[in-house]
Amino acid sequence: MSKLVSKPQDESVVTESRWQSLKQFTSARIALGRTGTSIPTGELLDFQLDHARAIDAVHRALDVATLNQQLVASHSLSHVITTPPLLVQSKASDRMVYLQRPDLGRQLSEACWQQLCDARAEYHHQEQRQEQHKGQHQGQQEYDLAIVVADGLSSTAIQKHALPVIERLVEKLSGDDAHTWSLAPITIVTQGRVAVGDDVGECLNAKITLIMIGERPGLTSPDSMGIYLTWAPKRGAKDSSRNCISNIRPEGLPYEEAAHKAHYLLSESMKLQLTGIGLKDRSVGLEEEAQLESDATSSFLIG
Amino acid sequence: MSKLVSKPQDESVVTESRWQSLKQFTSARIALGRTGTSIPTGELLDFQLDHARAIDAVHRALDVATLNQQLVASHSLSHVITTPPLLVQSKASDRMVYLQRPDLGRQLSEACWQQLCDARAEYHHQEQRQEQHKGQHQGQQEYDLAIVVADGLSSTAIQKHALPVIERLVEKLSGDDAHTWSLAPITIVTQGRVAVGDDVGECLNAKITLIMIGERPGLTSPDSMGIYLTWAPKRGAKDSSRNCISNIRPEGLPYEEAAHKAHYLLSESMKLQLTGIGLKDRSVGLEEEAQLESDATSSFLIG
Amino acid sequence: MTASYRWQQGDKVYHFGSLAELMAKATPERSGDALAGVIAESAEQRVIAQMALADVPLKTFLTEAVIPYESDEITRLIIDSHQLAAFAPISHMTVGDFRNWLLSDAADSQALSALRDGLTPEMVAAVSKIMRNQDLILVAKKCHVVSAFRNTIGLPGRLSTRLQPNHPTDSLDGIAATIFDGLMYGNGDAVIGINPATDNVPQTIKLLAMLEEVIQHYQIPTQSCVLTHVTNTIEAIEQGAAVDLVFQSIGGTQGTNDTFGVNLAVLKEAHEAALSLKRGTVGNNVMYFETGQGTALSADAYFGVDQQTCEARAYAVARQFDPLLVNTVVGFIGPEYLFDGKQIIRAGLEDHFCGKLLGLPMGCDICYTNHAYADQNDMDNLLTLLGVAGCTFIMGIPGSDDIMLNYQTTSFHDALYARKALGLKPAPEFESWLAQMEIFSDVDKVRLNQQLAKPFGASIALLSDK
Amino acid sequence: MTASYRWQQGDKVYHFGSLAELMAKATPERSGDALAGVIAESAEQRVIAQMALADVPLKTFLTEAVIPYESDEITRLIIDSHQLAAFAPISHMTVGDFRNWLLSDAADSQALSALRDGLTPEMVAAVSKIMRNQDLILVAKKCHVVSAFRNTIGLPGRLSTRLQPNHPTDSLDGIAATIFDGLMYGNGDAVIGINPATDNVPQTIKLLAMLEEVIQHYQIPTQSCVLTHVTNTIEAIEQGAAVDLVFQSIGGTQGTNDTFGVNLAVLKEAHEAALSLKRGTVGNNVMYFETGQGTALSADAYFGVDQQTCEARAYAVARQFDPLLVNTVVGFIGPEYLFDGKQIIRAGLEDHFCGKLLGLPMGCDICYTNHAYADQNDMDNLLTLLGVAGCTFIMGIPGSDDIMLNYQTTSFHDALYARKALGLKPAPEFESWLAQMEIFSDVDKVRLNQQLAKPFGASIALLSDK
Ligand code: B12
Ligand code: B12
Repeated sequence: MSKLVSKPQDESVVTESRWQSLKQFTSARIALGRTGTSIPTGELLDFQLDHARAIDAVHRALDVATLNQQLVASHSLSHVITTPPLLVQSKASDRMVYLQRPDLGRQLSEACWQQLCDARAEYHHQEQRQEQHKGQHQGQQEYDLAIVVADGLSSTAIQKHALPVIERLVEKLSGDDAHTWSLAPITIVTQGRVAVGDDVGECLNAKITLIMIGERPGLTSPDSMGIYLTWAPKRGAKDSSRNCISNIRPEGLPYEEAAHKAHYLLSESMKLQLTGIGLKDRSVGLEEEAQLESDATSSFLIG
Repeated sequence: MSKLVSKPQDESVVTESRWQSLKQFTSARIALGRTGTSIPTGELLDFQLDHARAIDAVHRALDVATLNQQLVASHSLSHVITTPPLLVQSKASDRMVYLQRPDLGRQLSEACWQQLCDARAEYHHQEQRQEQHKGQHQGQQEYDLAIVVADGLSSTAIQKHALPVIERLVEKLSGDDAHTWSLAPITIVTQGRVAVGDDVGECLNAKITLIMIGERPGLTSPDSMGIYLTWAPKRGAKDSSRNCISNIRPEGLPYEEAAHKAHYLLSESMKLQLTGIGLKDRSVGLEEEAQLESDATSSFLIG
Repeated sequence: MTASYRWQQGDKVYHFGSLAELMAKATPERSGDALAGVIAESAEQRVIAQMALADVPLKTFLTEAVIPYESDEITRLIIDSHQLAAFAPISHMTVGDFRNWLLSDAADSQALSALRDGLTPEMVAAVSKIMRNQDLILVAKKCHVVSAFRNTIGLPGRLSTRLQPNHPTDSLDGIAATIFDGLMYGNGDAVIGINPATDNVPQTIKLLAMLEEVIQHYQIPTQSCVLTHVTNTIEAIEQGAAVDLVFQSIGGTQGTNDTFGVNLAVLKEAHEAALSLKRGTVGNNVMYFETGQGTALSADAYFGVDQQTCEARAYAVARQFDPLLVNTVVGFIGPEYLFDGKQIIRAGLEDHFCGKLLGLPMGCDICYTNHAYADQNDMDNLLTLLGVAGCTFIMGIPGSDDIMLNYQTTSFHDALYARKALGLKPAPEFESWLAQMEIFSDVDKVRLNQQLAKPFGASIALLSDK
Repeated sequence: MTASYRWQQGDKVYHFGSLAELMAKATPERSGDALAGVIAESAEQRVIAQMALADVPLKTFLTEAVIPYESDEITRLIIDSHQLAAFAPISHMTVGDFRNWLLSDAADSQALSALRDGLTPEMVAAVSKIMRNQDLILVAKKCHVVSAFRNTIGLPGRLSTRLQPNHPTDSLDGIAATIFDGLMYGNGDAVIGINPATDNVPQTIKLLAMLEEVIQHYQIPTQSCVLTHVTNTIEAIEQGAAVDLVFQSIGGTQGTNDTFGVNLAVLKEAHEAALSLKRGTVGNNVMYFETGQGTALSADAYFGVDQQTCEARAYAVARQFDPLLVNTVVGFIGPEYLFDGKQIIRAGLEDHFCGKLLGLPMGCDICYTNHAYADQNDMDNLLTLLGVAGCTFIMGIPGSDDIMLNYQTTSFHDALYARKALGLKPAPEFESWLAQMEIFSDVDKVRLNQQLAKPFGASIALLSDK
């Protein structure tokens, strides 16, 4: 005898919230109802399931091969960044170490540091030849921007959102009238923290590092991506010298919006020759513009 | 500048207990005093230190070699038990496994089970020859008693107290007028639980197992030993079929007393052909006899 | 005839082979269930099991026993003593509904009392598995269970203590010294209860006589107990000893009780023997039971049932004999069953909740051993949480250290902490006595007298003179 | 000129190189200190360090700085603002004596208030290291710290909540919906405080305007805050925005604050700017600070000082600006700093104790992340413990889930649990408002109205009509 257990029979003791309609405005767990003043059983268990799954998300490994392949195959990228992505690791050897030793996640492993420096020297060499060929010459060979992709605390975020945002950003940069952006090859870091971008930028000799990283998974958003920008990246840089764009995912900050902001901050950074506290985000977002107009609805609360 | 920190200066806020004199009667942490209603700092930290040390005691390994040597060298034992101790292990491979898998600590490892059975067969063989020599013959060859020594949760207890108690007990048994005790060789088990004595008794074909085992270490008594007796030992025997003598150590039940009780229970067990619930300890202890007389002092409480 | 259970989550279907399996998989993580091999394989599977369990109708527990009726006298007791009339108000509910109802305003103290005989241990265990710690606290707090012998235990706003004056050789002086210490800290209203190191009848009788003398001499409104095997206590009663309370450790399966050397018949015999002495003054609850998660597994008599459900079943045994006190000795056995502070805390709250809901005067031995991953801070946490939940009583031991049983439990001081932090008081009769004996200068503010209480001063002076 | 410390235990002598080292080694176990490499090597060494620390005279903390006076403006602040007169009553004590005194009846609420300015964060951190959880609770409970803006925060028997209506795109509708939800559960008296996803000035101003409108419209006796960087808030004030409270995250070393992009001068500027607005009605505490163990290490600016001592030093910064609210976001950063529920609970109790003793209106974001080894039960435990300890305020979030900051904190429901289980009430002005708006039918019994509160019914009806 096997029975498919059915939905609860008696919910009469549960006081439903009368403001269910508000759920249209947010994915926050509002209007849960109550029993006495406690959360009803169903809502409680839903929460627990999400928690169990969010824990899993933390431990899921980034599928580097697939991401690499997608980046290489991306039509919109391939004609701007010709060199294939560089694949490196931090000093954190596995996930448990990563969680307990953020210091290790902030630095490239010795081998990878070397790998990037060698790669840089190699490109430098190639470029010099090209430039000599073209008759140009620059003393200090620098990239404007190194785009770094790191798993961070949610590989899912990176797996889903890194490519589309990079594509949109690179499109904007290559169409930029104000500045001609020279882009380093994309670097993919596993077991990386935000600051690992400094190592990458330093090795590749970039003016700015832009790192896309998996934010810690939330219950409702196990796949949120963050972008951090650092002018003059160098091992040991402070967080106050960075800017941040966070909550990137379709239900949060949309791809286009994120790329728009990143482009804005990059341009400002180029102008001011800094990032961080000194660089305020005064961009007006695409969605925000729209929202300013719809302000009326937003104040449903005040009738 | 290095300073040897000195004793607290101001204890005026601490209310000392006026019944310090009662400390002579017990090692319990009485008359601690109080600050408000809380335990004073000094007493609190003493407790914490004891706790840190008791944790260590749990993890200290039994020095089998030394114990073995002592048993072999013991003059009072050597002329009663001629065969040297058997050294075996339970199925728990190390201390962490031991702590988390009591089921494994209750059984001999496969290899050791075999080892004991082989040993038994070997002795049996030897004895038969001796008996034939003497012209005797017994169908079912059995020992009366298998003495087992196991580290349990405190190897310190075993290291200190097993030998002196065995010596005293064996002396009593060999001087027993009522019964001539045939003793199996002593078995030393590491990572053992109480029930591992059943395996030993079964392998060695003994009527009774007497296991000496380290009780879990207390703060004040990290070295307390217990004795458990089981009639007709066999893997799977129930605890209700055992008797127990506990708290054996100089500050608890003294060696002589423990041996006295063990002898009493063994003799009764032989008579009744059982141990456990059916066998009540009606022995009057040596110390208890003394205590009955001094009852006057004990009632200091009632003036 | 056991049913199996399915749960569909998204496009996945999960199966559970039996009610016992479903309950085990729904249990919050603990080492004993891992040891028994009945635990959920992942956090996700655990929640799925909880979801499936939440949808099981409570009625199911009346037809599907986790241990067969035929082979277990505790199952028989549970089923045979179940009161359909009391069950009626919730008979249409699922486990999940039952949680909702328990937390609702409808479930006030009266409604909860009325429900007791309609609940089986398994229903209560099941609902506890889908409750958060705060739920366990909130509902337990609403359950008022009062019992009485020489004082009244379990009134709201009260927290009693068992004074536990153990000594490794049962030295009468040592025990008396500890009793004295405990009384001076206002402990001992639940019972003055000794675990004898030497477990025999003459010893039991000697200790009982001494306790009787002390209680009589100072007219302490409390009861005594020697925690020896029930059969010893029966013998002691037969020999005319002054037995207030009969003690026994009990488990939730017949097999566990077998290894403890007891069964329902023996307990009944003991209960009747103690009742016949008529020694209670304000009430006649004469039994003191101890339980604790892990005993069934330790006795290898758990039949695939998780340790918390086994524990709740032990309460059915206790309930049968109108106890004065039931004590879950929650961290006593060790990390084999409850690994660390977190598991001990959870188990303590579960046991207290289940016991209270079933109508027991539930106390807790808030404790840990030196081989467990726990410390005094964990105990402070559990003590405070149980205090908020309205726990009936806790242990009181000098400086938390039981020098005979080798473990740490709450100290005399801890009990005063709980009373102070939470505004709790001892049993009313004992409260008056503490004031009258000048042990406290202010019971409400939990202030002890700076001076040695007069009636006791003499004994100590006498002693110092010697 | 740092001293070294020795301790003789039995025939062993232990050495500690400096006061900072001694304090670090005396700290209860936590992952951040292990990461920093300053933790004790064994449980035994930890206790030895505690013993040595207990014997350090409190005066030592006035002459030996854990971070040099010359190189750290917070050290300078601590030393320069220390009041010898207030310190006098305990100036002869050691750390161990200080613990005794704190727990004694002499240390009543008044005595503790009088002491505040005589205490340095390091003294308070030191004594907390030798206190058990129950000690931290008992003493914190005696510390009464009251602050006020549009209502009165921190009165005994009260527990306030920050309504935290975060949204991943700062959608005004989404935020408003959450505010509504929270108000219907009686949350929001400490502050309605939004963490903006987009951290810029126009955004800040927009959000502030919306909060102002809601508070005005319903005449809610509470204050608003947008938790953006302090420099943004200064700009917003300059642009005429309706700023009630200025928010800033702060740390306990100058280096930490450097990475946060703040210093004492900027905070002073912000404080004065906010004061100049004179928007408070019943009081003028205009600052809201957040702190949390681990930030100094995370910023690599801890100088060998353990994370709990760094945290206490942050309170010296907070204290300088008479805040309305200080919030230790205790499990927020993750397991790198506080590994599991046990460490989070301990840290929460420590922070609350230290903050209160130093005279701060201390609240706690009782929280954990999905990469930590903690769950809702741990939070229930900490919530209950802090409730007993008299915590000033907690967070309130729909269903515990912050969909923008990606962590779990206490829910609107949790706050009601705490009020119910512990008999606590919101700020008095807010309490009246809840009754008047018919959100509660019975504030004392924590009963919500079955009906939708009338004044709000209209908004919802309007919405449904669309
Ligand atoms: C832990 C413990 C228990 C646990 C055992 C479960 C477990 N898995 O460990 C529980 C709570 C179930 C228990 C129950 C009882 N115990 Co007990 N227990 C202890 C304790 C505190 C520590 C034992 C120890 O360290 N063992 C060493 C380790 C390595 O052994 P182990 O293999 O892991 O565990 C086995 C033994 O502990 C054994 N055991 C435990 N208690 C008892 C009691 C008796 C009479 C027997 C024969 C065996 C036994 O059962 C375990 C499983 O096989 C001792 C006190 C002490 N200082 O030793 C009292 C102690 C041994 N128990 C005692 C008693 C009286 C009992 C009960 C009979 C109480 C009662 N009235 O019901 C019951 C029944 C026990 C039974 N199984 O038959 C007395 C024995 C007195 C005596 N001289 O006979 C002691 C000395 C404490 C006391 N003075 O009250 N106990
Ligand atoms: C954890 C966290 C923190 C922690 C960081 C410590 C740590 N070791 O992780 C603490 C509590 C210290 C913190 C502080 C602040 N934070 Co913060 N933080 C977060 C959070 C919740 C998660 C970040 C994450 O998952 N990172 C991914 C992991 C893999 O990175 P990591 O290398 O382990 O950790 C680094 C980053 O977290 C970074 N970081 C964290 N916060 C911030 C903020 C800024 C502006 C920058 C540049 C970097 C930064 O510092 C860490 C150490 O290098 C995000 C919200 C989100 N959804 O992402 C907000 C968030 C990034 N923080 C934010 C803010 C505003 C701040 C503060 C400026 C607040 C204040 N007013 O003081 C401060 C200052 C930060 C600084 N270091 O300069 C905003 C940024 C908004 C924006 N678009 O600029 C966010 C998006 C939240 C919000 N909306 O309020 N934060």
